[in-house]
Amino acid sequence: MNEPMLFLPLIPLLPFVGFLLNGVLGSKLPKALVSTIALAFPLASFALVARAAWMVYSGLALPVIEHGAPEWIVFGAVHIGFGLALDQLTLVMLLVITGVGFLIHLYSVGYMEHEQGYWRYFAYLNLFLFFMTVLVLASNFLLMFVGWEGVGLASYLLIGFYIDRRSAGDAGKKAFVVNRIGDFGFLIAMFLLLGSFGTLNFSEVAAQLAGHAAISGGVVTLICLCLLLGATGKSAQIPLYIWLPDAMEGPTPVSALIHAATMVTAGVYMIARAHALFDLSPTALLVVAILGTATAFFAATVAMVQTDIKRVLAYSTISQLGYMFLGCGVGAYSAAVFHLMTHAFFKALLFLAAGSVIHGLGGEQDLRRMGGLRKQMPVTFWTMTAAVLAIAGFFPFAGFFSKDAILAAAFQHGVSGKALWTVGLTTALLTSFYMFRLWYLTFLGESRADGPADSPANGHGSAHAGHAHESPWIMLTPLVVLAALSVCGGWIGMERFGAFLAPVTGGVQAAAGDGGQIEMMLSALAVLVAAAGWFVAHSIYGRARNDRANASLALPRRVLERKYWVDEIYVAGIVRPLEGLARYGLGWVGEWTLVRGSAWLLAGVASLSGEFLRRWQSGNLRSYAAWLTAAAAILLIFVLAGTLFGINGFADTIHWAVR
Amino acid sequence: MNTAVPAEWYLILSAALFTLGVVGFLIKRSLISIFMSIELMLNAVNLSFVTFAHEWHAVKGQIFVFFVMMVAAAEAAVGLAILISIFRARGTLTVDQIDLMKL
Amino acid sequence: MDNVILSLILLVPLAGAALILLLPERGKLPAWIALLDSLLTFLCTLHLPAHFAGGRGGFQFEENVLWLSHPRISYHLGVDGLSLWLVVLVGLLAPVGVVASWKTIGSRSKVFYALFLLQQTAMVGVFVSLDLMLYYGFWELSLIPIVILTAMFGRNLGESSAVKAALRFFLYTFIPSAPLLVALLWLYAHTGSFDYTTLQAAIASGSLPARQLGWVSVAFLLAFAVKVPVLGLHGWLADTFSEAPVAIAMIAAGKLGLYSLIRFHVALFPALAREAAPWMIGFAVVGILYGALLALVQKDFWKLLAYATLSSLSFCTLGIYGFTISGMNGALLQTVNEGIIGAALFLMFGVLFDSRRTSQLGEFGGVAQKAPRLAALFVIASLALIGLPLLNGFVGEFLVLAGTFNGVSKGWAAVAALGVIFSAAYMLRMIQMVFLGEPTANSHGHAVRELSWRETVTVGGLAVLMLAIGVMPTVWTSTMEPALQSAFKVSSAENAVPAAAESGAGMMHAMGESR
Amino acid sequence: MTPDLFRILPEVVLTLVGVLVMLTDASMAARSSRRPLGWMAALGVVAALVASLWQGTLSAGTAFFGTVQTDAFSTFFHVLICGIVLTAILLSIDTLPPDGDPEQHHIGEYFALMVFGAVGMCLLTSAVELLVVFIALEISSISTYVLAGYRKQTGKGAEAGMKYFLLGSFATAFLLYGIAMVFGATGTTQVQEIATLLPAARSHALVLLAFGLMMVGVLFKVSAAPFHVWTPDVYEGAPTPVVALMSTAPKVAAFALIVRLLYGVFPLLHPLWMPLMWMVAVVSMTVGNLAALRQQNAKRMLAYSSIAHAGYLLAALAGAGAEPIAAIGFYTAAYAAMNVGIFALMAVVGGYDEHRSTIADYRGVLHQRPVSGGLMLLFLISLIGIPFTGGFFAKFYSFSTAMQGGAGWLALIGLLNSGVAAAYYLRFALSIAQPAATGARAEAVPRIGVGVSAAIGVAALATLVLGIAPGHVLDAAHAAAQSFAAVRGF
Repeated sequence: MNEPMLFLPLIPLLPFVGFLLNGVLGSKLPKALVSTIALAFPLASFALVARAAWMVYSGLALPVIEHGAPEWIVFGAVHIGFGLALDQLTLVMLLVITGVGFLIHLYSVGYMEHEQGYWRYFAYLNLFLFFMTVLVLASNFLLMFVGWEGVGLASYLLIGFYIDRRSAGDAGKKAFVVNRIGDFGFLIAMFLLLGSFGTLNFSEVAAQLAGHAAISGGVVTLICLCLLLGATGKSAQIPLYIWLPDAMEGPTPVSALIHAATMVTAGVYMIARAHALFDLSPTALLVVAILGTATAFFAATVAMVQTDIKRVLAYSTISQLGYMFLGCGVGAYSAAVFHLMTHAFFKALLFLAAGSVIHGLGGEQDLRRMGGLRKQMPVTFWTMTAAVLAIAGFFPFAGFFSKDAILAAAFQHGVSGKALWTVGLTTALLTSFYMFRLWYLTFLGESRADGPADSPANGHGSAHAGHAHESPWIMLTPLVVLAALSVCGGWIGMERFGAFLAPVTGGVQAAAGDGGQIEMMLSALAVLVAAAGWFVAHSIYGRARNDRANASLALPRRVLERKYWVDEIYVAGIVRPLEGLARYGLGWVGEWTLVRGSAWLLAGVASLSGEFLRRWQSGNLRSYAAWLTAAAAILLIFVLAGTLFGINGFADTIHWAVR
Repeated sequence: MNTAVPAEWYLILSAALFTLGVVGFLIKRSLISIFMSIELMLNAVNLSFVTFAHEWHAVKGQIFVFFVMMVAAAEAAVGLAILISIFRARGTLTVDQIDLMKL
Repeated sequence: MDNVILSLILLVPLAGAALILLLPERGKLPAWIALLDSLLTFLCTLHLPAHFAGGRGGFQFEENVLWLSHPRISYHLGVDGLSLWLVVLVGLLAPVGVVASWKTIGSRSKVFYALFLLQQTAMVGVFVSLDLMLYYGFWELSLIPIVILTAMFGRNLGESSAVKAALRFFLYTFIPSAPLLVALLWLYAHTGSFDYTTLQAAIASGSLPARQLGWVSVAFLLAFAVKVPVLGLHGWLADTFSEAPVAIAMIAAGKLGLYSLIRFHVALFPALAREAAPWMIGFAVVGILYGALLALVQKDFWKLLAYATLSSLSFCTLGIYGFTISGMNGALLQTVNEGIIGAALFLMFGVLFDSRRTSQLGEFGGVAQKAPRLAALFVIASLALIGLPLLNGFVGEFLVLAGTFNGVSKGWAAVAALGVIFSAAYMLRMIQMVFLGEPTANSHGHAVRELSWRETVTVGGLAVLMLAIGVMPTVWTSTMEPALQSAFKVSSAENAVPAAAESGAGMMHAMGESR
Repeated sequence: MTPDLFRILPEVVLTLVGVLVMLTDASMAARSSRRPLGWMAALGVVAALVASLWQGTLSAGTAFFGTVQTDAFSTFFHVLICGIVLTAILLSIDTLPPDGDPEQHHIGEYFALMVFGAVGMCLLTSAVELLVVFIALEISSISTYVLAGYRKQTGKGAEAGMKYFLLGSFATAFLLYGIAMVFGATGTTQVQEIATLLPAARSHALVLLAFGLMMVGVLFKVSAAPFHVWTPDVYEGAPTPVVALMSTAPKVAAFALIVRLLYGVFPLLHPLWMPLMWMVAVVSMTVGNLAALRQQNAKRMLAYSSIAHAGYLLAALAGAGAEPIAAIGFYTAAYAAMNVGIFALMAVVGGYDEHRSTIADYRGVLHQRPVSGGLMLLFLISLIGIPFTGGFFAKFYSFSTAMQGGAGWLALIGLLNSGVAAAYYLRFALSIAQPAATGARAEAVPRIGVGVSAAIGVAALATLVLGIAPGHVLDAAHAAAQSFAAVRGF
């Protein structure tokens, strides 16, 4: 049983070695070597994951490193160690992370070719893999938190990869700080767990919960809500989603890996992982569901009008994550994870394809200046198409199965479920609309390369290449593979997937008996909705003239383009007041008045009295003599006063001076 | 002849003289006069020494007086020298004008 | 060896200082001597953890010689888990300080390095003295080199603001130490001894007049709180940071005061310290946010660092006055972390300042491209400061916050935890302003230089240390905890009740009763 | 039975040397260098020092009909005073104007006066008869009057001498009147006799008046507030080497006298003079420190600081038993060491012409002359009262004595005062440490003579020894304290 000890840690450690090699020596090494290192280690850990997968399928005992785990933090009697555990859920995540991750590494080799700081990029990417695998392998909350913050760091570094671009730095900072708000919730949740369970270990917490259900609901709800805060931060849900669109400042492969496929799904993973807690708190679950649905709808609406190809995808990511939260919220964890997986496929594909487009256009990201790329870059076009169909939820593409599963679960989830389902369905409509809008604007129609230029040319790559060109094979291979996955990734089917995850997330509360044809109807409905979305998009953008859209619906458009002014509201409502408080409240009142002022006051009093005393020295002999005489007089009076106290034998004279 | 002046009177006189000296020190403007008022104070003390010596029939008092006179003489020597140097340096003996050093 | 090692650690720097003063000031000779001597001292300090009998409280490597028979002052040295790592830390920081001054100290380097080494002796003395008079002596002595060197080698000597800063620092710390001395004299007058253990026992016995004893403890608290500094008493911090030479500034704040708070306030007056605890906790929590918020809007990186320090030192105070073993453990560890991180940051800020002759954040930008090594190490140090897991800052903060949360007050702890958010905000803001963006040529037109190999090795070593402490903190905490346990056996008897025992968790042994 | 002459051997030696110096001075050619006279005087003081130490080996006893008494007390202060005078003379040899200067031809008297002053001060510490006390006091005072006015050509010099002389004799008159009244109350002027006769005094009022008047005299001598007004002016006007002497030696002697009066003559009044000294101490330290805060002239600043130190010294008197005497003894020693040191260095660095007089003038000394600057810092640090220097233990003993006596508030006030005092000492120290102002001409560093280096070396060594290994001096001080029959009484 010590053999899993051998390879489980290796899964994260291998990319870490890659990070160290590239990070320390990278600047000196030739690009070829850098990319070899960068590819070799993730590939190796993917191999290990595959091996783990085989172990799981062949029904061997699941490898766990708990008691032998090296100790990390000792808190009172609680010993928290670097415990790793592998189970079905983790396995799915690992497959996605290392698999998709490797593909994106591969893609990056081509995409980042011309960047300086090439080595830095791959070092960061490996670092991200390290933390992400730690996150999913961790067997306790604290170690999970390590990965949690670590991926945040990696994303910060990668978003700010173009270190000479101010906006990139801002975006990175924003991402990290907003995530920190979430981490704050996570921390508090851990403290509560420590307080009420005395452990942070997933299994032990679950055991205690199973043990005595008398755990007070209040605490559990609080814990869940704190965890949820963390999840909303990492997975860009309302109210903390604002960082994700800006995160598109990073290189596109990064957006694909971190901000679409893996990191942002950590929140979903965490909720699924902690479902034992959530199951005990319907309130928390309801909040999750509502937040998820709201986010899904909200983000979808914004996505409809974005003109930056990556931002469209970003908002669509937020929206899809909303679906996953909805899934968790209605207790369909396995469905959520299922969607997580398929989404990883097609969203990564979308980003990579977008990246290939951007690459082809030499850094152009503005939809209004694309168009007609179908002929120039066919591979990109076809793969992208697969992805679009998948996300729109057409049968039999991957997206259909997972999204359908979630909606179905929502539909069967009591009264609130119906409402949620309705919103979710509407969102599906919007989704297919904006995806096809993007599709049309990018590939169909004729090129608008000389359109309105208001989006600054992305720091990426050379100047705007007049004629677009297809990307090199090293970038296309991942596209093809992911396209294949997006097409057939869902064929496993919800039942089998749910059954596979059952040991972790508990059985799927799938519709019993008669639920069959309801499911059918729902699925049909979903496909219809998707088709409708396509139709609308086609009717507006299908023909070359897309100005009608601009003309119609001015006001709502404006609202959406300004993203409901949420960023502005946050700045005006939170950031500015805090800065004002700091600068004036603390800086002036606190520092200058209280801290400095008090010191100055004392010093002033002292030196003033000193000045007064110096005035004694008039320099005039007679005044000195006068002082002396006065002093002598005082002294004599004091002494003679002694007689008043003790006439006989100087008995008890003045004692007050002493104690 | 048989009625001697009581000792207290001598003491009071000496006290008065002493006070006179102090006052002189305070109000006189010329350094010489100030110096003389110090001499006055010393002699006032001498008077009370003599008185006490007579009271106690102790010769110590008289001895003390002689020593005081001697010391006063020494002080006079030094003091006058200092006053001369003051006059040389400043051209005045008015105490109110001699305040180069103050504060 | 074990019975003279502490004296050795005290003497080696002194000898080095003497040597420097005797030899002529030729080129970098004083610097080299100082470097070698401080490395030697560091080796000596490493002897302590190497031969330290871990897992038990009480003092080790004790030396006790009568210094004066009347009044009875003895040269009583000793180390326990409380002071062990702080001594090592001082040993470590000395060479760092020398390296940090290597390029900046030109003329009169003899005076600089001699006084610098004297400073080291004084600080070690503070940590190892078990006779309160001896302790007081080192405590006061440790002020002098800081002040003189700030006046001699301060940054903005032109407008002599360095002198003002030095003066302010000295008065801030010296005036409160007057009541401290009075308190010591009072204790001596009532117990006839300055010996730590004797006094601890005497105070615990409750034989001393209570009201005056209360004032005595207040005097102790005040003197130490200024040195930490605790919120409200930090008036000297920003000026010292922005004026003092780097090597001096990096040791001016934090450890001395915090150690003294634990050893000579909390452990010496357990009951009275417990009464002061609510206030201190309040000050600490407010201080965390206060410092963080101010750091958020600073335009000058020395001041930013000062307020950041105020904020993260408040974490330590919080841990100490939470009266939970874990919290104190975290506070103690955090004190060490502070030293390490602060040293690294100071060194690199020094490089930035020297190459640009300004500390205005606005005048920097794009340094990352000019000096990648500097940027990378700086980011690592910053991440440690803001408590990224696997780096040392996190462990301390976690222990403190968790201890406070479950041992003292959920509300306070939650508020304190907000500091985690702000710390990220201000550090990243600074990183962005200094290192990212387009490289700017500032008014002086100097470019930022890359770290020299000497500096790279030093800061790199510190970074490795941050990682080491972050990954296996138990190496450190395991020696600290028994010391804390035994230090509080006097006090923790009554508060060993688990705060949340009823919730079926056996974790909170020796945790303060929740308020 | 030791011959009476042995009891005053140091004084005899000093007197002879003084006379010898004057005679040789008179017999020397006008233009020839007077430095040898300095060395002669120094040797004489060394001889006196040896004599005093030898006295310490004798059994305690009185001589000349119980007018002088040599014991541990007198020995302690003899040695201390001789040490101070010796360093002052060594210091003067190199810092007085060079040969050929118009002031040169006074140097003979200068050294002679220093030696005669030593005679008075030494005698003051061993006198147990108020007559001798008075004479000794006058001897020391008169010689210091002259020394204070040594630079009689300059207006300031003459003015300093004048002020010191007039005010000094004014105060002495008070003292003398007090003596007269004691004599009147008890019929004797012998210390022990007075102490024994005091309870049966004919008039308590007389005794109290006598006590008060004598206190006026001695408190003036130690320049305790509110009798301090003369101090700053005299220090400013007198030559720095003289200040080094007169800020220490006469004060040491005067404190010995205070102890003699309080514990030898008026132990009975302890409940009365304790609060009195308590108040005078507080006033002195507060006035001195606050007034020094804004002072720019270095010598004046140190004058105020000496007032504050008088306060610290008097604070010890709040203690019980013999402790205060020991504390005062130790304090005077430490104070003498650091004060002589700082003034010596100011004489060297500031020059006889005092081209450096204000604190700002001293800027950059540490950079231009590291050794002198460093030593100045050492003495200033000691004056602040930082541990491991004499100044700290001095304060420590003084205030712990007060604390033992139950005067906790006094200790608190005093130490807070020393905190305030740190402000101006440090202002001086930091201005020394600060780099010279840009554009300041780098002056040529003159050669420092062997005499002054010896003096400074002694002072620095003493400061450090008293700070690190004060054991022996403290034992001596305790022994001195024990030689008071009265204190064993109460």
